[in-house]
Amino acid sequence: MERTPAHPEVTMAKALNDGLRRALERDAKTLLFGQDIGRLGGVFRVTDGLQKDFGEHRVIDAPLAESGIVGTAIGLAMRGYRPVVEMQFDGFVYPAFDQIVSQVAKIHRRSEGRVIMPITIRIPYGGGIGAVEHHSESPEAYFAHTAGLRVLTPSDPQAAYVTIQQAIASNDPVVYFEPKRRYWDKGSVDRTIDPLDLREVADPWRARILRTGSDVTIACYGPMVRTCLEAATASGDVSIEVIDLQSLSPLDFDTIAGSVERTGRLVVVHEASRTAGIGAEVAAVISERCFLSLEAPVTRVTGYDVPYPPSRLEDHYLPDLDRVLDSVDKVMAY
Amino acid sequence: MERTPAHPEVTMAKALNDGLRRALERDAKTLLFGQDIGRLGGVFRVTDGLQKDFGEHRVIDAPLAESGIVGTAIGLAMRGYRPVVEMQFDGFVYPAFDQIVSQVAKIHRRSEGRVIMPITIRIPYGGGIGAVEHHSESPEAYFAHTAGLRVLTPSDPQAAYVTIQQAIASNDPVVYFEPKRRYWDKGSVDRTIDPLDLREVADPWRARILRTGSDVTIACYGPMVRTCLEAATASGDVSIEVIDLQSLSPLDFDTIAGSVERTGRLVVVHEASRTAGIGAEVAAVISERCFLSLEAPVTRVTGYDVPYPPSRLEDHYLPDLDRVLDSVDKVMAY
Amino acid sequence: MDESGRNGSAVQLLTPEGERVTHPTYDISLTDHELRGLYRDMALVRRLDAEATALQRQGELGLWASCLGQEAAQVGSAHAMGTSDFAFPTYREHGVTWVRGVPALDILAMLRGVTNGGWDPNAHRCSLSTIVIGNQALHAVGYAMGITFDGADAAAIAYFGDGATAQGDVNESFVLATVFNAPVVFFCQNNQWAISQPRERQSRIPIFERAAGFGFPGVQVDGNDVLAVMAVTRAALARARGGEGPTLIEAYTYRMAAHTTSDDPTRYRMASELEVWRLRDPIERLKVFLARQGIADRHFFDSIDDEGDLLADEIRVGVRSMPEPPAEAMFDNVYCEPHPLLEGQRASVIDYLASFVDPVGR
Amino acid sequence: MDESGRNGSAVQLLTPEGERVTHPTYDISLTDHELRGLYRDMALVRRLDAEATALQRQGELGLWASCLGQEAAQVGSAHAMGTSDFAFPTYREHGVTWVRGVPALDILAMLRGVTNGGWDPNAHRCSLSTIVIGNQALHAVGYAMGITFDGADAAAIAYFGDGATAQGDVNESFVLATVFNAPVVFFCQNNQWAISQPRERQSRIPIFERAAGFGFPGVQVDGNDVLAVMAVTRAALARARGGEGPTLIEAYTYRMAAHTTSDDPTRYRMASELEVWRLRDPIERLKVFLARQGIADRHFFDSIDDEGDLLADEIRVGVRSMPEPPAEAMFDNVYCEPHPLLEGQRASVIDYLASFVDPVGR
Ligand SMILES: Cc1ncc(C[n+]2csc(CCOP(=O)(O)OP(=O)(O)O)c2C)c(N)n1
Ligand SMILES: Cc1ncc(C[n+]2csc(CCOP(=O)(O)OP(=O)(O)O)c2C)c(N)n1
Ligand SMILES: [Mg+2]
Ligand SMILES: [Mg+2]
Repeated sequence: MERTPAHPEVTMAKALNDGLRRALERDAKTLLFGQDIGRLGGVFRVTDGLQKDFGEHRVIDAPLAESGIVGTAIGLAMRGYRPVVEMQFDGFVYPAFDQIVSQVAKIHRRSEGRVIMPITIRIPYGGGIGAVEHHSESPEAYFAHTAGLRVLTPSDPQAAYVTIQQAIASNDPVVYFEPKRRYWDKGSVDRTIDPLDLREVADPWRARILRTGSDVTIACYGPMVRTCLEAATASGDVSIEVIDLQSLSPLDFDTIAGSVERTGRLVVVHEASRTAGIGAEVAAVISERCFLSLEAPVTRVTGYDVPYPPSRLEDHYLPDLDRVLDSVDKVMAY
Repeated sequence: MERTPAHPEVTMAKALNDGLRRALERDAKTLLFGQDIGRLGGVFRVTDGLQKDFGEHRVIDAPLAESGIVGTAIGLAMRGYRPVVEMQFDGFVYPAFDQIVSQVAKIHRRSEGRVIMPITIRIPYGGGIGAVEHHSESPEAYFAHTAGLRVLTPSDPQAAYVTIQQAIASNDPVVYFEPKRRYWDKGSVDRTIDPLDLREVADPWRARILRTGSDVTIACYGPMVRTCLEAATASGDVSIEVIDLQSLSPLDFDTIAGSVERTGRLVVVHEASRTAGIGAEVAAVISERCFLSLEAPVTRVTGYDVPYPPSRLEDHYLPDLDRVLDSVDKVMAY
Repeated sequence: MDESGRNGSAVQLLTPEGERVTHPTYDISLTDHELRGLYRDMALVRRLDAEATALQRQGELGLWASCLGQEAAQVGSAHAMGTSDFAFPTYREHGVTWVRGVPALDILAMLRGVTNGGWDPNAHRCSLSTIVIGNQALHAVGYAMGITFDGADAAAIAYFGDGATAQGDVNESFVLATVFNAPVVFFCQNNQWAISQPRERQSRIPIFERAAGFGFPGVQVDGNDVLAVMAVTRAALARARGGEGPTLIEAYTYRMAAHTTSDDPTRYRMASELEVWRLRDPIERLKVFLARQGIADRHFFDSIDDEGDLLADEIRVGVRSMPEPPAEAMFDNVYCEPHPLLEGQRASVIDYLASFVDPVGR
Repeated sequence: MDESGRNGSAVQLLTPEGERVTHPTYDISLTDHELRGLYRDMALVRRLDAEATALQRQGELGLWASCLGQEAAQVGSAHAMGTSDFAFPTYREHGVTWVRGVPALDILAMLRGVTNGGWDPNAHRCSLSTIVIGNQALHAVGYAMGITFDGADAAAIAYFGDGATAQGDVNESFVLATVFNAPVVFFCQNNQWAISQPRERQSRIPIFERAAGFGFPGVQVDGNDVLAVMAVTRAALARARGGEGPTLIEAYTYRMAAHTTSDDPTRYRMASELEVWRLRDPIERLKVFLARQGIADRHFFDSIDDEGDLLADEIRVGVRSMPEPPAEAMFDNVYCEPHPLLEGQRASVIDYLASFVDPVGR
């Protein structure tokens, strides 16, 4: 994806809005379904204006029942629709967990390939916005651990614009995590490209090397990408390569391993709690694959193994530039 | 825990039954709550006879509503009870996931220590019994990833007898995974010990070295422990140390690292899917902590990243003695 | 036996003694051919069920959930469906899948353990069996919402048990069905038991009354009366197709067998209960009626028995010769699109298994 | 404005014009002192609410969910509780927590972001606010089951909104409450909106009618009439304590403010709606009644205003001076018992922060 500064700068929320609009235009079977997504335009305004333009049967306000939303989306998919459901916040996806894990993830397999589940489950996730409990969680590992699902997360407006459309176009179910504190970050977005044409855009299931470097590789995703890019810029003497994983399931180990073979060091960064998170998987695989190339152990910079803390503590919970650089220093000094 | 052959040999199901009985006797506030646990004695007969002996208000048959079961158990805990709830099978815990993740795991913290959640959630888990879909899953990583919960799994009747009582006595919520295909395995159980007295029994949150060896460490848990012990016996020339993790949250890295410092090699074995599973966490931590002692990369032998397959395929899905030894060979040959 | 869940007004068109009675609201007029067809399906489903139970005993099936005693509820409701309607059954609805045209062996494949599915849901307009209690009620509502969006003339029907009425999903499906006025019929077979739990453990009042609390009609029907079941379901499906929204049907019936072949009902229920229900047998009842009315004769009944024998043979032979799936089949259809992780795991399994092959190649 | 959710029979004891009327089933007789107490609590809660809203605007609170307009429903129902009863509120029940004796600053602490809780649930017999819609309804049922097991003379009361009635958990709580005949009152404030979703998106018929479908009584009460709310809740709590099981109360009211301070209701509702409801203001109504009846005079109302000013001062000063929790507080109370992983993480945070301290020690 080339970024020509000629393209307008928009927020990630707007880029997602545009991407959803394109998806609704492209395929009449695409529906949006979620709480408050219609007249209100979603609590983050990501669906702003879409109900007005596509009608109440394409952009559907749902009752306050997450299992009901995902469960009926399954039925709609069985009827040939391509539902894009919104969970209002990360902490409210759990009532739908059963339908996601036992049905969305397994129906294609159960049907021996006869039924597809082209459902996209959009989840604004992560902290850093001073919210109350249940509004700042990072539950991506639950879904990455679940066979049958794919998991994507964009880190900038251009990626959001492209990957939301790729997610919707995928015949596999995709849990699409939107880094909510980056909703208002701006970036230039090229809307002239066709996100479904892999000659024009990158494969969404591949990691993206956003910055090359020679001393340490940082693997990160979603809200942490900006933080890690800033850390890479701030780090004077250490040359840092920054990889945006983007696809959390499947993980693109080839790109990470390729980088680590060159740098010899890996720091994995995410907001979610550490234990059995995405970082654990990356560390486990890279420690094995790059055993002989690693000059220091793979290190993780993550949220702690505590419930997301009240907002006045979140700056201590969230990995920031200093913590990332601190780990980079340790890895370099190993 | 010493095993004197003088003690009677009982199945794990019976050992659990005895453990539950002791817990009911010990504390009048302890209640059992679950589907079909009363007159039927549970689909695995783990609660056999308990309703008859303790009454319908101590051993309570629940409606078919898992969220309802866990949600009301929370209320009972708030009222001072110590509920032990049974999920009938691994695949049926997901309707309760929201109550477990958002409430059970977080209420103690939310209350700043004023409210305790001494709930034990018993879940028969794992495959190998030729069951239909949803009856053979290994969802432990979801719970180990969730801060605020503890996760235990016994591997033999004696451990089951002791740890179920320790779990119930814990003021923290414990998700207690029972390896269902080991329910009928027999072992001698010493019922004279007091499981709550740490002078008499081991700390449940520590891993157990079940067999010492010098070449390779195998870390495993639950249903895989017997398989790994058999592998260790079958492996003629390679000396294998077998560690039963027992506590999956928190994980006892000290015991594993201590072993790996000696053997230089680690194979982690579990049935659950690989990605972001318990094995990933163990591999990530040990690869970091034992970076300079490892003579080969940490290797995982796990279920594949597929929905649990139909029963005629489960032997291929489940790690068995051959697959474990194959990995041991590879690690030795590295 | 507790009959508190039975409402005096349960719709009945055929008494347990096989007498045809009238009902002020519901009636049905079927040709003799159709009536014999109902009998045939019920009898063959019972045969299939018996054969599967036997095969399970012999170790050929991993498990079997018998529908013994529920044939009228299942066959009657499925016969009420049109070809464009879509059914969402559970693990016990063999009578429904049978009527939807799913071949007997496909019905058994899941319990043979060679698949978690068994048939093409779209070809038969019948979803695969849902095992997680209640999940499919929401699928049916979503499917029905799709029917509305398509402007199609069809309806969805969700099957579930008395136990399932306690689940959040089933109740949410009532909410969504009413809010979207979805063309869906909720067909609850109250067979009195959810494994060992009697109906009262799930609801204090008759189940069909639940619907009114959500603002849609509920009706209780004698679930062992195939005519009444068919009449009531037909009316509900017509209502749905006509844009009048959901209906809850409670078919009052009885699970004559154990919950599954793994279950031991002597632990929790009285044999006498079974005796009472034997007198209400759904197949006997229709048989008496057909015979008395001269709609079917001994020759007909014998021919159905013969057909049953053939079916049983087909099942016995067919189940034993179902091909074992190869190891790598576990990676099939997990995803539609390429997935490097699974491709790697698939390759590793193939390599690993190949390593066991005798090196000389014998 | 759509009034389809309003039932003609909603219990009312005080008209919007402040006139005392009678009801065939429900009545209440309160001393003048008690009546003034109701007014005082409603007025102070409104003041607390206004102050919190202002503090949020000033950046001192992260968020505020206003209970403006719902004071009668909350204060009236909470006044019906006895000391041994236990309340399970949501994020909007400031009127309930207030009446349960939770200090104003403790009510605000969670929204200040210094805690996810704020008070001692056992001391006030009032659970912490539940944010995940519907979860607490089950907690209340479980608590009530415990009351039964204890043989205690108490009841639980679960608060939730109109939106929550769509959730599986709320409906499962109805199932469990009836099956166990739990002494619980379900108190639903139908404030017409769930964020931007009108009540009809959650239920096609009046909410209180849901209860009948589960086999227990439901009653609709004018939620802006504090006397009626208190009378109805008292009766339901008495029923519960008397072993007669659950009751669903639908308090028909209106969310006068935005959903929260983050919300913009102009996007989805008409200003005219608000105007209509302003005429039904719960506090004005009681004020008129008290004044007309000579139960309270201008001096009394002024004194409450003064008390409100003091409360506002206390809140303004108190919120700003709430101590910031130290970084390592995030590890507190995650577990009761020792946990090496968290102890390690706590130590690493302390070390890490110490590494920033100026080495000279200034
Ligand atoms: C969510 C869930 N919990 C538990 C089970 C285990 N289970 C299988 S069948 C059954 C009883 C179902 O009773 P009912 O709904 O009355 O249907 P029936 O079996 O009588 O046809 C239970 C508890 C399950 N399949 N799904
Ligand atoms: C499970 C869940 N889903 C979504 C939300 C987000 N949310 C917070 S309040 C609310 C609306 C609640 O409406 P209602 O139950 O009527 O209560 P009210 O806010 O009107 O008091 C929603 C959707 C949530 N808190 N929990
Ligand atoms: Mg049943
Ligand atoms: Mg509301």
